[in-house]
Amino acid sequence: MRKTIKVILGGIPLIFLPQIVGAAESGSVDTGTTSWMLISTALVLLMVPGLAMFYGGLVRTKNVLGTMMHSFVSMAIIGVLWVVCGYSLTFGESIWGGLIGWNSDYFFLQGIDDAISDGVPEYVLAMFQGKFAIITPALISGALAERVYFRGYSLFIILWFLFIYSPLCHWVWASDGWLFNAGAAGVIDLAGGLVIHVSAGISALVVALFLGPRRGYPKSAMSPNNLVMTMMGAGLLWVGWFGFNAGSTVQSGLDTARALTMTQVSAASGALTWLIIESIMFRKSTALGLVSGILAGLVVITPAAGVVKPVGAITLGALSSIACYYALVAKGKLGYDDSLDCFGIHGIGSGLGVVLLPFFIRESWMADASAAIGKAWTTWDQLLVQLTGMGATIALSAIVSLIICVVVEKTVGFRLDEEQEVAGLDYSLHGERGYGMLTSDH
Amino acid sequence: MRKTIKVILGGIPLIFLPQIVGAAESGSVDTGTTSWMLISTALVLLMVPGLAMFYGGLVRTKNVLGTMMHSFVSMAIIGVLWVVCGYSLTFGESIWGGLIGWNSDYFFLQGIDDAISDGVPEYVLAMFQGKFAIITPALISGALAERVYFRGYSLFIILWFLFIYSPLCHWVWASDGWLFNAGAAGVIDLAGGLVIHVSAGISALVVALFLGPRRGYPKSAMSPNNLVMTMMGAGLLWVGWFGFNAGSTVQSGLDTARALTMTQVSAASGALTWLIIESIMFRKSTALGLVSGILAGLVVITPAAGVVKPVGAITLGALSSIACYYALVAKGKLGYDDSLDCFGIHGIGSGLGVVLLPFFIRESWMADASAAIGKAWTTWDQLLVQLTGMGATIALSAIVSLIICVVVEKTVGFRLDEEQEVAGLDYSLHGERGYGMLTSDH
Amino acid sequence: MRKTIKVILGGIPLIFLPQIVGAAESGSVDTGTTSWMLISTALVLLMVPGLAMFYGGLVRTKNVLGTMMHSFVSMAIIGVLWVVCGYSLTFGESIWGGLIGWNSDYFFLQGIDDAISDGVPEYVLAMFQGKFAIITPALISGALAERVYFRGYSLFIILWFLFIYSPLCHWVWASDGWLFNAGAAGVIDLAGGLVIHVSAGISALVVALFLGPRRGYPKSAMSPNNLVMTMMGAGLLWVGWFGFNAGSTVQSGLDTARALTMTQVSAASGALTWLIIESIMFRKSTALGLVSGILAGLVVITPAAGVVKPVGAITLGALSSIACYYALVAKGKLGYDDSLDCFGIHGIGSGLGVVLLPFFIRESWMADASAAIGKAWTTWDQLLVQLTGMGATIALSAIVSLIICVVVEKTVGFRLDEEQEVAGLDYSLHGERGYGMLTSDH
Amino acid sequence: MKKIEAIIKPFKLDDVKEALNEIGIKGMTISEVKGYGRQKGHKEIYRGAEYVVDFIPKTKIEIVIDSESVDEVVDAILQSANTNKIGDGKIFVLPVEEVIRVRTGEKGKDAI
Amino acid sequence: MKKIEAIIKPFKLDDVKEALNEIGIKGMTISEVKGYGRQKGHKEIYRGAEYVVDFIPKTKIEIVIDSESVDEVVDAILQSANTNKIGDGKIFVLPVEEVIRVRTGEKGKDAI
Amino acid sequence: MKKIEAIIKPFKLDDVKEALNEIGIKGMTISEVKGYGRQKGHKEIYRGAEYVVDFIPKTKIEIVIDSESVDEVVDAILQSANTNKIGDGKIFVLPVEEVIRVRTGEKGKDAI
Ligand SMILES: Nc1ncnc2c1ncn2[C@@H]1O[C@H](COP(=O)(O)OP(=O)(O)O)[C@@H](O)[C@H]1O
Ligand SMILES: Nc1ncnc2c1ncn2[C@@H]1O[C@H](COP(=O)(O)OP(=O)(O)O)[C@@H](O)[C@H]1O
Ligand SMILES: Nc1ncnc2c1ncn2[C@@H]1O[C@H](COP(=O)(O)OP(=O)(O)O)[C@@H](O)[C@H]1O
Repeated sequence: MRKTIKVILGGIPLIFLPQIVGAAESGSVDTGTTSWMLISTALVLLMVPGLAMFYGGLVRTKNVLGTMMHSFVSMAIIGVLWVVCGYSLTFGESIWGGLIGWNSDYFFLQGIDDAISDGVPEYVLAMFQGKFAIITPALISGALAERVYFRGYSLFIILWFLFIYSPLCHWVWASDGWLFNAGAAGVIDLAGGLVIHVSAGISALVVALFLGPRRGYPKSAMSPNNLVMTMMGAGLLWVGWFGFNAGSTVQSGLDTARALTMTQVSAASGALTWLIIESIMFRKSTALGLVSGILAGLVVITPAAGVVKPVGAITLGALSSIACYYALVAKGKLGYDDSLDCFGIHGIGSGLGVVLLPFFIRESWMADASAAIGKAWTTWDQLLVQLTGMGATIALSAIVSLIICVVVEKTVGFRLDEEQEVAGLDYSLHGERGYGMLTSDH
Repeated sequence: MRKTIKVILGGIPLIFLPQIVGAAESGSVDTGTTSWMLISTALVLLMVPGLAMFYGGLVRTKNVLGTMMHSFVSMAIIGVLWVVCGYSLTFGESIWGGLIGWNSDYFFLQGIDDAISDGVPEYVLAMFQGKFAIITPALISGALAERVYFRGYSLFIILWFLFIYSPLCHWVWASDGWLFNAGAAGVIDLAGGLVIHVSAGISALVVALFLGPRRGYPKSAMSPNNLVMTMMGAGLLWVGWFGFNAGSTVQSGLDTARALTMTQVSAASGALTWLIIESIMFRKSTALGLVSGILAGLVVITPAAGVVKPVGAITLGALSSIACYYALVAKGKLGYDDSLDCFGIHGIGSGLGVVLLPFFIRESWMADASAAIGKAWTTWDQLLVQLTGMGATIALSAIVSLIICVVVEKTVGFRLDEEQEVAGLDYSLHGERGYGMLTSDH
Repeated sequence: MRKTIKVILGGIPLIFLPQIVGAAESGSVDTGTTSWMLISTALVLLMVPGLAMFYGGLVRTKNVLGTMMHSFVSMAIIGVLWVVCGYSLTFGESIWGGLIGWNSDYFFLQGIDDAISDGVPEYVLAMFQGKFAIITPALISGALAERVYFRGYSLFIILWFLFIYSPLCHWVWASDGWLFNAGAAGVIDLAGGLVIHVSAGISALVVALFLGPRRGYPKSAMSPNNLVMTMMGAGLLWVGWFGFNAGSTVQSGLDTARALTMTQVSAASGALTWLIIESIMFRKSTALGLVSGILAGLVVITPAAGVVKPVGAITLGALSSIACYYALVAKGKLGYDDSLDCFGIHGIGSGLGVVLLPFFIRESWMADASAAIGKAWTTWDQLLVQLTGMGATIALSAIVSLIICVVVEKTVGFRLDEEQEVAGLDYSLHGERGYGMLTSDH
Repeated sequence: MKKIEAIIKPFKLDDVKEALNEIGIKGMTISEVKGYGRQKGHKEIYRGAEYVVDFIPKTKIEIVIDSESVDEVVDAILQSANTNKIGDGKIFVLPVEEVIRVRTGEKGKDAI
Repeated sequence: MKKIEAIIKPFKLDDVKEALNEIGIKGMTISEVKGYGRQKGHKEIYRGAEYVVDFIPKTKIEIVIDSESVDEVVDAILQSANTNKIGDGKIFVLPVEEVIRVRTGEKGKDAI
Repeated sequence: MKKIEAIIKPFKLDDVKEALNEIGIKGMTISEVKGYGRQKGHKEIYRGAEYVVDFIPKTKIEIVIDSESVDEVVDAILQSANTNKIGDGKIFVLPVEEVIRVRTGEKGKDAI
């Protein structure tokens, strides 16, 4: 059972666990840590409606429900799939030369009913990880907004989960994953800079290019139907991200505190930076800019929150907002339609974090890494490891996403036909309307 | 003080408590378990606005605030009543032949200021239980939506709480309750399949029949004013339900982890099943269907989350969606107006869980039950206990609800007069409008 | 490091800490308490979007985003400032005769990377406190709604944080603060009756008077654009307040349970009382009244939740609603435009709590206070301490707020020019619209 | 041809639509408006104050018809929209010079 | 009888309503519209891009009156709605052939 | 002068606006309406039941122009709004007796 905990600690395997009082030997429960992991699981779940609100507010009225469905349906589909085979594919022992994992005990979670892993019932860890698997495909829905079949999207996320998320998660977070074991202390990816945001971002770009732009883009303004809801959603995402990042330490201790602090600081710094950029460019700053900055700050710190210190977190948050801002401006010029900027924010921001974090690592971490390997481990060494992880993530995501797109298009259909796109997802695909205000009182 | 904890463990009295490290002897606090119970209390509180949003989005614009008020006012009324006498009526010692409880120490919670029960301050347990008492009457508001006086509703929930919830909760969850002690190990009702959902569902049906349909029902379409908000609300409910079910284990340990896992799995399975049903029936699947499926999965697992395993949870979730779906279709044919389907989802789905759970019980639970009773305890034995609980719940809820309806109608008035119903609750009863968008900028 | 913990325990320094099992010696982590403090931090963060929604729903459509920005931007600005120097200014050692604090270790939180304070990593305490610093200026935005420059507001909250919040927080909560050490056991202010609500309320009044009313006030009705969202926001605030108050005990134990209980009870009582008042005055009760009552109940108990018992909490909640209700009526007559009633609710309600709490204190607290001082400590003695705190808070907030207003007006500008006010903040200052529903489908 | 504009109480829309269907009217356009008239405005409550909202939600129905059908249509609306209370609304009849169907370009009667 | 349709800036509605009240106009119907004209549209910002939203929120007022009152009403609106800035709006006068009050069936002048 | 009222499919608005711009039309007012006609209403699904929503979202364009321009404007709309499917909408032409610009008080042609 130790495996799992080591596995999930991914980004911070060298940190002083003994410091924690009451961390139980295998087989007995640490109620405090368990409590935090339970609530972290709930917090990550909160991000799903948060994301649905964030994205849902940005599309046009006729697509608001359809867009929210893209997040919610992942709870249904991946939620079931995770239990059936997902946990096994990701955190089972390496098979096929480490391409993926498998452990028949994990099939339908049959073998973990009594398992306790370093003081935490393994069910909790499995559920916590399951939430990550649920939210990741939903992120990609930002790129394909307002123009795909619901059935096509459903098939897409199934395939994406099986053929991109599962291997990648195994590589980076399973204790026998090759990226987990790269270099002195593995690739550093606390809560999914690679596994979640870069993979989703790269796939988003591929999907956006594959599908082509929404009809009318970029000629017609496609104004958000409800920025107010987008702000609410951003608020829930920020709150949920505490579970996301600080929960990923699988502790309730010092590392957890550090991860939570860096998350908070980077988000604030990202938000502030974006406001400053906008007020320089437009002499105005926007609500959407503010929340985009929050997101930029959150995604950049996701891989790094376990290893950097506050000054690093502030710097990363600021750099991420700058990078994402210019990525969005560039999108406008390049003309592809990553509708809600999954690539421009998740891909760019979190990718930046993965690559820059070696320059901000806590000294003690580097010292431990050096000790572990028996010789000096430098920033550049770690950078190489990070770049390896990045390369592998990009290659896997890009190639397999393209294949999946083709498969989905050729089978159930992916890109919506014109008439339905014009009528909107809500009516065409779901037979509903988001807001019935106008005539609802008759 | 032990009583309370035993009481609340209702559904899972036989599970290995010793496994938990640091579970404190009476009188000292287990910070980890306390932490989880504190946050569970907050999570269940979150369900109140969640429910308000869920229901509020489904009614017509003119009734949106009035409908949300039905949930919120329960926080005010039952919130106070619980402290005054609720805790005493439910968790006090049996009086009147076990019909109800009383403990004068619990009057205004005066006697528990220093009490610690199995490591958790009793205040927390009292508050956690109080949230259940708050949300249950609010569930019924789905059945009487858009057509009752606010004063009538207020009186209704007071009487309902005193004469239905309190006795039932005492029977099922108090350590000297008769259903708690039925059979080998009591009726199994972890978080309120009977106490909360079946009781609310049955009462809902009675109230809907008593009040008669909304004017115009079913001829005019009564379209939801804001399905977007309904989805948000569903998201909050799912998150809150983790506190609801996993908090009901009054631990932060293995049982908690199990309860959380089964909750998650059943909800996902319910959602997926509903989508599949709809896509077969309509070749479309809806947002409201998705969230109805989530609810169906959540209510069915509520009694069962402590005793079933993942395969059982998936099965129950799926069966619940099927049963609820057909219950809603049947409602359309029978023509009664359970406006937001409290009976059709909470009553049917959770009732199903209560009855079916014996077939999915973890073997260890049955072994412990057999050991406790000194002879083999079979599925059928437990089914009988469950059916007894079901019968008692239905009888109590149905009969007393009808009496309460009559009393409310004859005193302060229950069914709204036509003119006010047509004008809408918001204007008629509250002097407000939910959305002022149209002319608010003048 | 002990300091910090003593500091934050502000309101309840005399309570039996030993009672808690597993409270770790300095240097080791108590996972249970840490878990609760982590989640409390997340809960207080949730209050920021909650407040944005509460306030955002009350203004006119054209100002909805701008109003929400007032809350969100505090997360960006104060979020960064807190890390840079805020924690040091508040919880550093007294300098300048105790006017304010400073500790260069706290500059950019550099010196607390490994610090553990009574079982909790100091980072968590710093972040928890940081959330308080974020939300307090945002409260004031209720007074200046719909009529200030965004840049003016931003400067205002920076100065307000530096020159009002920081000193006051130091006085009341730092272990060497003069109010923390006043009388036998310090001024009682568990979670910020003075530091947060009275200071914000008084400043709100000053700002409202300084800015003058919105154009058209009170002649034109300025109807809320979205009371539905206001209710949602109130729901999130109530949930978040559990972290706010119960987290302020910096335990996961009996005091925490007490604080949570009193918070819940007072909120329910406040809500119920407001409904009753309205139904007497108007024969109707409103949704906004209900949530105003919740707030009134929450703010009054904020200073007092650690020391009163349920009957006291019910009484305080009820008195607060009465006082706030009449304060709002009085505002209408006096004619100043504290637009969203920050003074009328936060100032009045929480001020009431600060002053009345001596009459409801738990006997054991008074006994401990007497023991500590070596002679009988009476209600009147404590009242004097509370009044001293109140006087200091009012004086500081009123005078410095006025100065800040003048400075902001003279430098970047505070009050919006007429044309922009008429067009609305959203368009004029942010170049956005909250809801694009009307034409978004074209 | 004429255009009938009827301002009615929103909850009467279904009845009016049915009445019009019965006399063979198959096309109309509706919109949400606010009316000001004899009917007293709503009293709304806002934190301890009561104030009057002058403008009351109404539904506007626009129907373009053949001149001969005017009386019939007006009667149908009168009967179906009437609640005998102040605020039931008004019907206005306006002249229309031409009607064209976008899809076919048909004009006049055929276009309705 | 005539129908006056005035397209005005939304925030001027209260002033216009008052001006009309003063000259004895007791009934009107308003709606929310979007206008396109000389007044430049709003510039909105969306993630690093600035774009123009052509249609600007306006309020439309419809008043049916006796033919003789037209000038008075037009003047009242002109004076109360004017801000001397582009985009103040337009007033259109249209002929109305008949007016009927739904509640009573009254016609013509009596129905207004 | 005439008023053109066109009821079109909402997503055609941009095209129509452009077509009108090309022929020199610089002012118009639009609003959101719901239409009832030959085009079958939407089928919506609500918890296991399917029901028809009769009223379909449409956009109404109002343009007041010089009498001579009527044909040109009608043609521009016909061409740009046509999708050849039922529900493309209608164009109504109504007489207008006077037009006044609020800002300047100009009347007639000059006011458009
Ligand atoms: N002169 C008018 N011009 C345009 N609309 C009017 C006029 N008078 C009334 N209306 C519309 O008719 C509605 C009903 O009018 P009201 O005077 O309240 O009742 P009633 O028609 O029963 O006397 C008003 O709300 C308004 O929308
Ligand atoms: N020809 C027209 N037909 C219909 N509405 C018009 C016309 N011209 C202008 N409008 C309406 O009048 C409003 C104001 O017109 P605009 O040209 O911007 O300013 P002004 O009237 O001050 O010259 C527009 O927003 C539009 O709603
Ligand atoms: N007689 C009418 N009066 C007013 N509006 C009408 C009339 N007939 C149709 N409309 C409007 O025109 C729209 C399109 O009409 P419809 O009959 O569906 O299609 P088509 O014009 O292609 O035959 C309707 O939705 C409605 O808004």
